[in-house]
Amino acid sequence: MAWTREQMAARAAKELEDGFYVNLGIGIPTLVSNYIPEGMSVQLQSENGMLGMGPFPYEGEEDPDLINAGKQTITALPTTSYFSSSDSFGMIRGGHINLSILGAMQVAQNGDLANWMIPGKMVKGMGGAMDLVAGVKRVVVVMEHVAKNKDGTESAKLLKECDLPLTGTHVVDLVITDLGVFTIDKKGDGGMTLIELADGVSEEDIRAKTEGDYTVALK
Amino acid sequence: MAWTREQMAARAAKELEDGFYVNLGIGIPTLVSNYIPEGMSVQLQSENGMLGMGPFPYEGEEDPDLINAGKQTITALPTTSYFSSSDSFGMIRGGHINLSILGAMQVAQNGDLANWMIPGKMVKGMGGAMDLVAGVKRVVVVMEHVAKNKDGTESAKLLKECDLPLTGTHVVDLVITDLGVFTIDKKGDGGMTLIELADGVSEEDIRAKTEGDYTVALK
Amino acid sequence: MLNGSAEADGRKDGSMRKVFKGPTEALAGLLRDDMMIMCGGFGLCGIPDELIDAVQASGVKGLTIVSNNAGIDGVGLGKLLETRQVAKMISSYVGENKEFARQYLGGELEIEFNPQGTLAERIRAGGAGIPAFFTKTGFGTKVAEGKETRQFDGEDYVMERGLFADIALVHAHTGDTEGNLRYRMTARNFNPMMATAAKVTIAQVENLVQPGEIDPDTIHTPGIFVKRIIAVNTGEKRIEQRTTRKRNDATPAAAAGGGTH
Amino acid sequence: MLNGSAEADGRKDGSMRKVFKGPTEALAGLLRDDMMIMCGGFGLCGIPDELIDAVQASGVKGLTIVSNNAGIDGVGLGKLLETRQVAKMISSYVGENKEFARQYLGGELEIEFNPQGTLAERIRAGGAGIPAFFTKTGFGTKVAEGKETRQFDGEDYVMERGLFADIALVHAHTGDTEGNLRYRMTARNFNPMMATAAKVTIAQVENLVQPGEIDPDTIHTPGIFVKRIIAVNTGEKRIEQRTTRKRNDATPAAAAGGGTH
Repeated sequence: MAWTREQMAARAAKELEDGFYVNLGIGIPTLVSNYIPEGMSVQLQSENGMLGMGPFPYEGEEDPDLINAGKQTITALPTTSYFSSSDSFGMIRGGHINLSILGAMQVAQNGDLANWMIPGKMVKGMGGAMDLVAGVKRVVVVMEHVAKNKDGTESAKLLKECDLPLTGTHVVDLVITDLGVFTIDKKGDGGMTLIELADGVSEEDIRAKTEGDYTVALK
Repeated sequence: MAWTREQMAARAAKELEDGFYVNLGIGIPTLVSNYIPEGMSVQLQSENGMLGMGPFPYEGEEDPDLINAGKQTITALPTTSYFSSSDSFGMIRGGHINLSILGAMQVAQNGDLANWMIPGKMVKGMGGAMDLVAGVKRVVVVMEHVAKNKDGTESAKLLKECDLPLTGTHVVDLVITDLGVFTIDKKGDGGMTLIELADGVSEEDIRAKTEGDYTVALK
Repeated sequence: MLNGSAEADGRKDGSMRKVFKGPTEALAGLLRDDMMIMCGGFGLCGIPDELIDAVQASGVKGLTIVSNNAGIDGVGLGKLLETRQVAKMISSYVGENKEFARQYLGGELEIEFNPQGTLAERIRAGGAGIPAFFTKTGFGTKVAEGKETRQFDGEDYVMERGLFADIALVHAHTGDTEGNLRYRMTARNFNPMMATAAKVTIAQVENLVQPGEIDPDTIHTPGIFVKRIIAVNTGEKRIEQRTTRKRNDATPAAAAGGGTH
Repeated sequence: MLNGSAEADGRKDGSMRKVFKGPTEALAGLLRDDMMIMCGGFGLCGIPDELIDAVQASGVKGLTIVSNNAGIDGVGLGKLLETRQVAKMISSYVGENKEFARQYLGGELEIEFNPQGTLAERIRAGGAGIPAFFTKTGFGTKVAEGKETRQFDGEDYVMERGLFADIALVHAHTGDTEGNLRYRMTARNFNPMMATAAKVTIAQVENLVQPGEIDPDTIHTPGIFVKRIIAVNTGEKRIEQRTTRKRNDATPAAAAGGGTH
């Protein structure tokens, strides 16, 4: 009955390839780093100015000068390099990062993405999200299939059109939810395609919880 | 009877101030570094990626990795820093260099400058000259007052309008020739003003060899 | 700019002409109401905290602050918010700051959100004499509203303007008396671009050394960009999110986390 | 791109996947006629000479070369000119090169002169996802002919486009097997931007080391930009203008000299 957060992260990790440079968003995407296959070289970029991000430090070894884009203390690796914010986003915008895995509030069937603000709520800012979705070659969204509202109802997140303010237009290549996996032909007119079902999930389960149009081509 | 090259360089050195960052062109401008007053801190920029240029190396100590923009072997100083060509021209175009002293083929009374090509002759390129005149806060030209032609005649170089292809428009602040010194109101409509005469040179000598209009306000 | 005797304004002599005694002296004569100040740092990492404290102490008001973040309550730029010295922030993410939220929701504080990469590039452009550039970032979003858009080779772009401030405050690990700076690890962030993009840049450094002590191939900010420099105490630096792992942890905890800050 | 077994194409195994045996192996599968190649260096300083030699040996023709200069007769890019493999140069200054002059005046070689700073910025922009930017440089000159011009805050600017090549050849002093690079003194020049502005960047390094051996705060080009790397012999490097002073020289000879190269 649907994937756990860990299973979603493990599925997202299948998008990694040897030699990839990858930027991971906060939340479930962060967990993906636990599923990098042994022997595969994947360098993580942190957009505040670092390539080759290591794990959290041992207690007592935190360094205030060494944080990731989530402002968490981290460590370096032998492969690490540091650079400025403008160099970091030059790297991102210039298409040098192979893959970005990030969360979303809404994704539309044309690849539009909303994940930075909800009108009427305090806006904290888009940070680096708009640059990442615009600049990174391949964008993978990992999110719950539906949003749970305070009144107990559910709202679809995979939509015909996003109604929240956009982070980017025609940017999402792949969506991994707790219920399944969709590809999106973000630059063409191929639309959205359901390609995998999570364990114990049926096509009908997904149909009931998806507002956007999609074709089915299960692998 | 007129200034020597060394005297022109010495006059140009009077434009230096303590703490200045300066770019010197090849030819007479290069000699200006010999006239930096004792105790004055002037850092020379070389647009191939260096601030704090030192003198030529002692024989046998040349380093192929350490050259100036004229491709000559040079040395470093304790104040030296190295950077890329894009950072170097960011520095130049961004207005961070206080003063550029360079040679010219022609200067017009509105501050236009021509010093990079002669139609019909092999063109070698403008190098960094266009960036320097466009970006540096204050541009001083040091040149012979007239050009000597192959047939023995002379051509004026201080003109109403340049007829050679321009390096920049409205860019020259001060012109030092072997005969005297002129200011130019490059952004306003104050035109060109003769402010100094070289040793043994009269106003009439200058009048005879200058095509451009100028007023006289000798100091 | 650097008038007055070295004694009078707290500077030292001769080759030390850029070196000031402390943050108050280093800002003397530069601050005025309604000016634009760039402020380095990402979160609390690499922020010019002592210089910010001196801005607070000066009492100047109506400031426009360019900074990726807005500090936290009582730390960094959070202090300038408490004293209501800030009229406008140009930032990419303001995080968890109660005083910020209160003033913003109450209409007392204006905020211009820029995508982080656009903000970084606008500052870099301002310092490099580039008045405007095109970027894919934000096309088709609120960020592009009111801005010129344009296609190049079939792709859509937004035109963004360079940013240039009255003063820039930066923090570096090491600096020499000529103003050459070197940053440490991710404390570099916005500091190098900001150092280039203001009429006067003031640097606070943890280690003030003599010219020649920093390998010239490793200088991040050439001295030309730094007009005034002070040495600061390297006391305990604040950490915003202390995340660690246990020594006996078999699988190291993930440490990624980007995308929205 | 990096298909094929490590043995077959001269690469080494595992963590050495970016490391190739020599310049010919490092360029294998990448060269084709009419491609655009960026080539680092200023004069003969910091040029990727062994990689250029391998391009010559490959015999590819019709190349567009982006390089600040064009080498000298028989050295650096001068070699590719001798064999007439170059159709077009994008440069700021071509200097004293007889073969270059002969082909250019004979209409065999096209040249596009860019101001040096515009060239550097176009390359930096291409690598950083900036399709176009505005600069003061060249306004009102031949360089601006046919280009869009525009006023910002009362000043006139020219719009210039980013440059992105098929491959970039760069030279560094030190590189690690991950592709992290560090340049030495003024041999840095155009190399760092070019490393970012091509589909595939190949680096030749004087010292090939293991990851972690270069201080990560001092890496000029992060490894992400470098797809292939080779170690080269550090034989005698060529000097274009050998200028010296005598040991008993009282007033050191001037060493400035910019403006037109």
